[in-house]
Amino acid sequence: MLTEGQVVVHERFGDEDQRLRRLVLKGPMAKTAQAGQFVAILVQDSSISSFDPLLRRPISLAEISSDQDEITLLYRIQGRGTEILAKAQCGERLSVMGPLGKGFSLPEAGELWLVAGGIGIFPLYALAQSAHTQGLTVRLFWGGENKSFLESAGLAQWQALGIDLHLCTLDGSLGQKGLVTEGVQARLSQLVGPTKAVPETSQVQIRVATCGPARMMQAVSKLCMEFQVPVEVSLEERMGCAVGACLGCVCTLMDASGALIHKKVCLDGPVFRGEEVVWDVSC
Amino acid sequence: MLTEGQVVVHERFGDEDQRLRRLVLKGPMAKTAQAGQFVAILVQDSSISSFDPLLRRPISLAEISSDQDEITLLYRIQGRGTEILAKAQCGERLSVMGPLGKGFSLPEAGELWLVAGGIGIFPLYALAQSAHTQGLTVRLFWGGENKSFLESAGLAQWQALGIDLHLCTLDGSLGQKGLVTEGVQARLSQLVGPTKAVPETSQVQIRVATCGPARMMQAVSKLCMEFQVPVEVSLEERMGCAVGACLGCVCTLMDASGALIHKKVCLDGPVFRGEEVVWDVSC
Amino acid sequence: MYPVDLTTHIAGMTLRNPVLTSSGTYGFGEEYAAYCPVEALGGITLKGITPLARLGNPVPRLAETPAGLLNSVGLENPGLEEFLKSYLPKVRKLPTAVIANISGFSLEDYVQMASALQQDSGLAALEVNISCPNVKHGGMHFGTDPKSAEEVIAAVKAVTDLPIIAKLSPNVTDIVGMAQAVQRGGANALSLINTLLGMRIDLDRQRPVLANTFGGLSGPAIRPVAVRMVWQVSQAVDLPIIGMGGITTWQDAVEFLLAGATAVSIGTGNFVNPQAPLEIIQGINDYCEKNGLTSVRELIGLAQKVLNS
Amino acid sequence: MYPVDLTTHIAGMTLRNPVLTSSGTYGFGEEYAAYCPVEALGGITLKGITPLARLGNPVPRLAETPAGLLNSVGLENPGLEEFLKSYLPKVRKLPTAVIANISGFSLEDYVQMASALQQDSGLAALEVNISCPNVKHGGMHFGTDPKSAEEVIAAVKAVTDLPIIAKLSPNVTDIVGMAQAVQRGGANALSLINTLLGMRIDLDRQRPVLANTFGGLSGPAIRPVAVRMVWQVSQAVDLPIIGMGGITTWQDAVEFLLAGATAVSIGTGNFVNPQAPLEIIQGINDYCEKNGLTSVRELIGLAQKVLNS
Ligand SMILES: Cc1cc2nc3c(=O)[nH]c(=O)nc-3n(C[C@H](O)[C@H](O)[C@H](O)COP(=O)(O)OP(=O)(O)OC[C@H]3O[C@@H](n4cnc5c(N)ncnc54)[C@H](O)[C@@H]3O)c2cc1C
Ligand SMILES: Cc1cc2nc3c(=O)[nH]c(=O)nc-3n(C[C@H](O)[C@H](O)[C@H](O)COP(=O)(O)OP(=O)(O)OC[C@H]3O[C@@H](n4cnc5c(N)ncnc54)[C@H](O)[C@@H]3O)c2cc1C
Ligand SMILES: Cc1cc2nc3c(=O)[nH]c(=O)nc-3n(C[C@H](O)[C@H](O)[C@H](O)COP(=O)(O)O)c2cc1C
Ligand SMILES: Cc1cc2nc3c(=O)[nH]c(=O)nc-3n(C[C@H](O)[C@H](O)[C@H](O)COP(=O)(O)O)c2cc1C
Ligand code: FES
Ligand code: FES
Repeated sequence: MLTEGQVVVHERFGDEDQRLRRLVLKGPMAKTAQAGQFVAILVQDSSISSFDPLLRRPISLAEISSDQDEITLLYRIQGRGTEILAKAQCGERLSVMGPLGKGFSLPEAGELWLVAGGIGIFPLYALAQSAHTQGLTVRLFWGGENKSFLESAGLAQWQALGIDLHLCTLDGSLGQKGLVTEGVQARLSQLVGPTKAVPETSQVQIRVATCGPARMMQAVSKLCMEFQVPVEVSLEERMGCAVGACLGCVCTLMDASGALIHKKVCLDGPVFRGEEVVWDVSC
Repeated sequence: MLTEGQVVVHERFGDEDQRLRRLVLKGPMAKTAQAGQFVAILVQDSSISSFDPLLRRPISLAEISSDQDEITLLYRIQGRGTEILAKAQCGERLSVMGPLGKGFSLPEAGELWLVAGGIGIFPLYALAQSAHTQGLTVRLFWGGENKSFLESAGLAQWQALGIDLHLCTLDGSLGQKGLVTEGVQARLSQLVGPTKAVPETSQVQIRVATCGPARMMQAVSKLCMEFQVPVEVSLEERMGCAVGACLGCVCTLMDASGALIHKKVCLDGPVFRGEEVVWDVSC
Repeated sequence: MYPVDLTTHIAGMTLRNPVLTSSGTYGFGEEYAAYCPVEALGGITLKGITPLARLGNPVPRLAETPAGLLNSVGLENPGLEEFLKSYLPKVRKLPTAVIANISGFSLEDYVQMASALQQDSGLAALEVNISCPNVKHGGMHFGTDPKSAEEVIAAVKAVTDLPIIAKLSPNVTDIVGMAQAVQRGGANALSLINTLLGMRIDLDRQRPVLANTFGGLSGPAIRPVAVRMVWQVSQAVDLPIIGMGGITTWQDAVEFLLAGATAVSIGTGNFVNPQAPLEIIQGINDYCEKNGLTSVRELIGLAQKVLNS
Repeated sequence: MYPVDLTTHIAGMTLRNPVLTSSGTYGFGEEYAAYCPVEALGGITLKGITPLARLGNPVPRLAETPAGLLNSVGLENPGLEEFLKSYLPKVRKLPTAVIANISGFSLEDYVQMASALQQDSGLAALEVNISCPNVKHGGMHFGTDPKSAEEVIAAVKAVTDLPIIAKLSPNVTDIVGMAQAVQRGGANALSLINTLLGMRIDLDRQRPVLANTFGGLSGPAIRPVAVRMVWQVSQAVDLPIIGMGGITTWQDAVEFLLAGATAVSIGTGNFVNPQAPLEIIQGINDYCEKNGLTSVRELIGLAQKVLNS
């Protein structure tokens, strides 16, 4: 769906030096949206077209309030496109494609573990909300560079959810010092002993949803497979059309038969089953 | 000179449907500026570079107040570049090259006749001011589409100067109905009889400065040559470098020997002696 | 539907309007359904297919450039067999002219695909891509040598009863010579232009942005080159031309028609504005009205007539 | 002046830094004096000259395109004699490397100009433009046929003791073949690239925007094509390359160096930002520092080394 999202909130998110922004758009795109989906925004003044930069920018849904017809986007100013986006004024209308792609799946029951690296936390918030409202036990493992980053990237909001938080930072300035995967591994081992599968009979059915740097999601997937815990990952790739028409954004999966196949991150994803993703490919 | 001009005033000028804007820039460029010169403005948000549109836009100086370090630009929103320029906010800094080119020359004494067509009036205001302060008798012949245009394009300001105004409009809604050249011809004939030269001995030494559509400036030049009145015209041409380096903006003149030569509108002009300009060329 | 007659005839096809979508940018015709109903389009051109399935090039496959896009998809496609089995049955039902696009790495490849695609396939025409610059010795060779271009078109022409549209590469010294060659080969129409070969380098990683190093440059940046080629070719050969290269607005489309194109095709422009084709159809219609033209066909090559009058 | 050694050696010239300005965009070296002191530049390339004075093409000579500029100046220049009389005495005094650019319409034209320009002229080198696309049969013929390109370079080489820089046209099928040809001809260096042939049509006037119909496309839009050609050529021939085509920021310049250029040249970028050359020199310096390089020469072709390592 192509719509005009009206900017209702556009503000700095956390410390300025983290270059994060919070953008709330009002529009019909909120109605059908699901956690894990994204929108493709035209990062130019829609009233006067400029073709530099040319392409839309994909941004995940960080919050969805279909009742108010609002979606919240959290983004980092990375380069020119997001820099231009950051200038959008309240009241301005942005050309938005979406909601796009396939989001996270919500388990019926049991525990949902969210594993985030850096700004990979953003799309997980929408998931946490819907899981929470559905009465699932939600647990967050979140790793960031340091305290300042975690606080800037929305820690308070997460604390407000009243769920278990397992935080870690590279410099130890907040939570555990180290990588987020260590926290996940520790917790899993605690439950069932080192690298043994969570018994089918176990009263806790755990599912993992992860978003962050590829290397980190790869590690999380590996871990989950060892423990036979279902895991979903949210992939990122350069996009052209964002609707599955250009094959610009493919990722590689291994199908049942063990053959390597390509899927479109924009249409078949961005969320995929971690077990299927082939991380180190050059084809 | 390349400077940052700070936007101190940027407002609609006259009726909205005339799409005229008044832009006052504060900066050192005002110091050396002369009537008839222009600036080349980068029509893009200088903080984030976009190469579409690519080139700077040339705009004449409509007012120069070197004491306040301010220049006033009056422009019409023509296309994308001026549309983008029109979005510049007060306080914003625009990248400005200039003052550029060769302006109008001021006679020592006598009468200065200004002949303007349409928005060709804009650069003539700066000239009128300096001529006025220098005690010259200034007379304006101005032709426009209709009353609404003339009023939108600054008629009141001109009336405030307290000089003789000879106005005409195509539809007769204000002043004479017809072309501005007719007014000029009538006045000249009145002074000295039809197509007779203004005698050297005549107590009034008349000089003409004109700006407007090429066809109109051509007619004014022809008239002036018949009456042997010196005339200066302000030419317009697409510009690349605006400093004489690319040869993109040439006009054709006839030199003393009668040979056709090219001059650069940006560097040798935009003001040229009307007698020298060759109007209908394809070389 | 439109006061102006937008009907366009090209290579035996009758299109409801002169606006198509370009191969490789419009998938297999369904991806953009939510944004632009295919029945509104003059036609669509499918993603290029090859005899065997291809995974294409590694990612990153896309890189943005000033007003342009580099792509190195590398002809990823399901292959002829799978196309016939799973795609053709669907696309032939689409309520618009459907043009298949075929690429190959040998004369035999092209012949094999052309033989399998006939009138009864329900396709409207066959666009022969001899110009895809992404694949090592891919189409390139055919697309830059007049003799082989003529051969491949002639060979394809001999084995199918579908109209043949030769899609030319702009990466040549003499585009007119290439056009004349494929005309000799029996092409019924031309598609101009494919992408310009380009590349970008990542300053942080100090290596090419695209995993494949090179990619095809498309988008508004190449429009002046495309318009020039349409202008030159339309004067030299009497085949209808589908003009493409950077068309994003209706003004861009009209520029191609004035230059001598009989129809236009939208590629990268869809990425910027998925409703571009609709706005362009409307814009062409309005431009004709404003200029008192009763048929869009009067626009074809008008700028050449004006210049020579 | 700069912590990093920016000295660059090309075709026997020693430049204080690798940043030059391009022929036709920098007049005769004085026009930009108020914006960019020439002594800060590695060198400047003068407007192309021909044996006889030329008025060039009618106006409009310029048309803007997305991230690009079309020009059809048509080699307006004072001619060789006037150049020697009125321009050379001034430009030879400029405190930077001054490169003359010559164009011609016959082998004799080139020979005549080259013979008149020797070391003692005070010029640093001769850039031979065999690629100007603006003039009917202008440089074009030489620029697109390897044999004639080799001949003209060899002929020029034979009559002057100045280093010869061959400036190539991108409007060819095989840029590597052209580069190899001029290397055989004895060129000491290459300039890549000249403009791409393009055009624009005015929808209101329904005729080409440029009075000359066609023009040369320059600016950021063509950068991906230029970088690709520098990359390909630098792998195939062992001549130093002056990379140009769309360079406007220091990042653009570094991209060309990483691709294999020994120096870079700024053309249309000067129009956008007359201080671009200064900012680019500074930016290259800072990029080297940031990457722990003591000499800019370490950047040359670095992306190729990284890719092949
Ligand atoms: C499905 C998806 C969801 C995303 N969600 C978010 C989000 O919620 N918040 C957020 O801050 N960012 C998100 N991103 C990343 C975001 O799209 C890029 O940061 C943005 O496009 C950068 O554009 P730019 O012009 O600012 O930077 P550019 O100057 O274009 O590039 C800067 C850097 O950003 C990276 N980049 C550029 N374009 C893309 C792209 N299309 N996909 C991935 N990386 C790119 C490049 O590696 C480049 O080095 C998402 C990306 C995808 C594919
Ligand atoms: C020396 C000089 C002084 C000028 N002073 C003024 C002034 O005081 N006020 C004012 O309103 N306008 C002035 N102009 C005209 C002004 O530069 C153009 O209107 C402007 O560049 C249009 O840019 P655009 O992007 O809005 O329109 P575009 O979309 O670029 O073009 C719209 C139309 O404007 C015309 N145009 C575009 N670029 C130029 C150019 N560089 N020179 C001339 N015409 C052009 C074209 O004919 C085109 O049809 C001046 C031009 C010159 C050369
Ligand atoms: C992502 C992408 C994939 C493409 N794939 C093909 C293809 O498979 N076959 C083909 O003939 N052209 C292909 N093209 C070229 C386009 O059809 C078109 O000729 C070119 O992009 C220029 O038009 P544009 O600037 O409107 O995109 C592709 C272009 C893009 C951007
Ligand atoms: C207005 C203009 C005039 C030019 N004149 C010449 C010329 O006389 N000789 C020449 O070899 N190249 C000429 N060129 C080409 C430039 O030197 C340069 O190769 C080309 O513009 C690409 O670089 P750019 O994108 O940085 O401008 C000219 C370019 C422009 C824009
Ligand atoms: S971005 Fe085009 S297929 Fe995913
Ligand atoms: S604009 Fe370059 S010479 Fe006048």
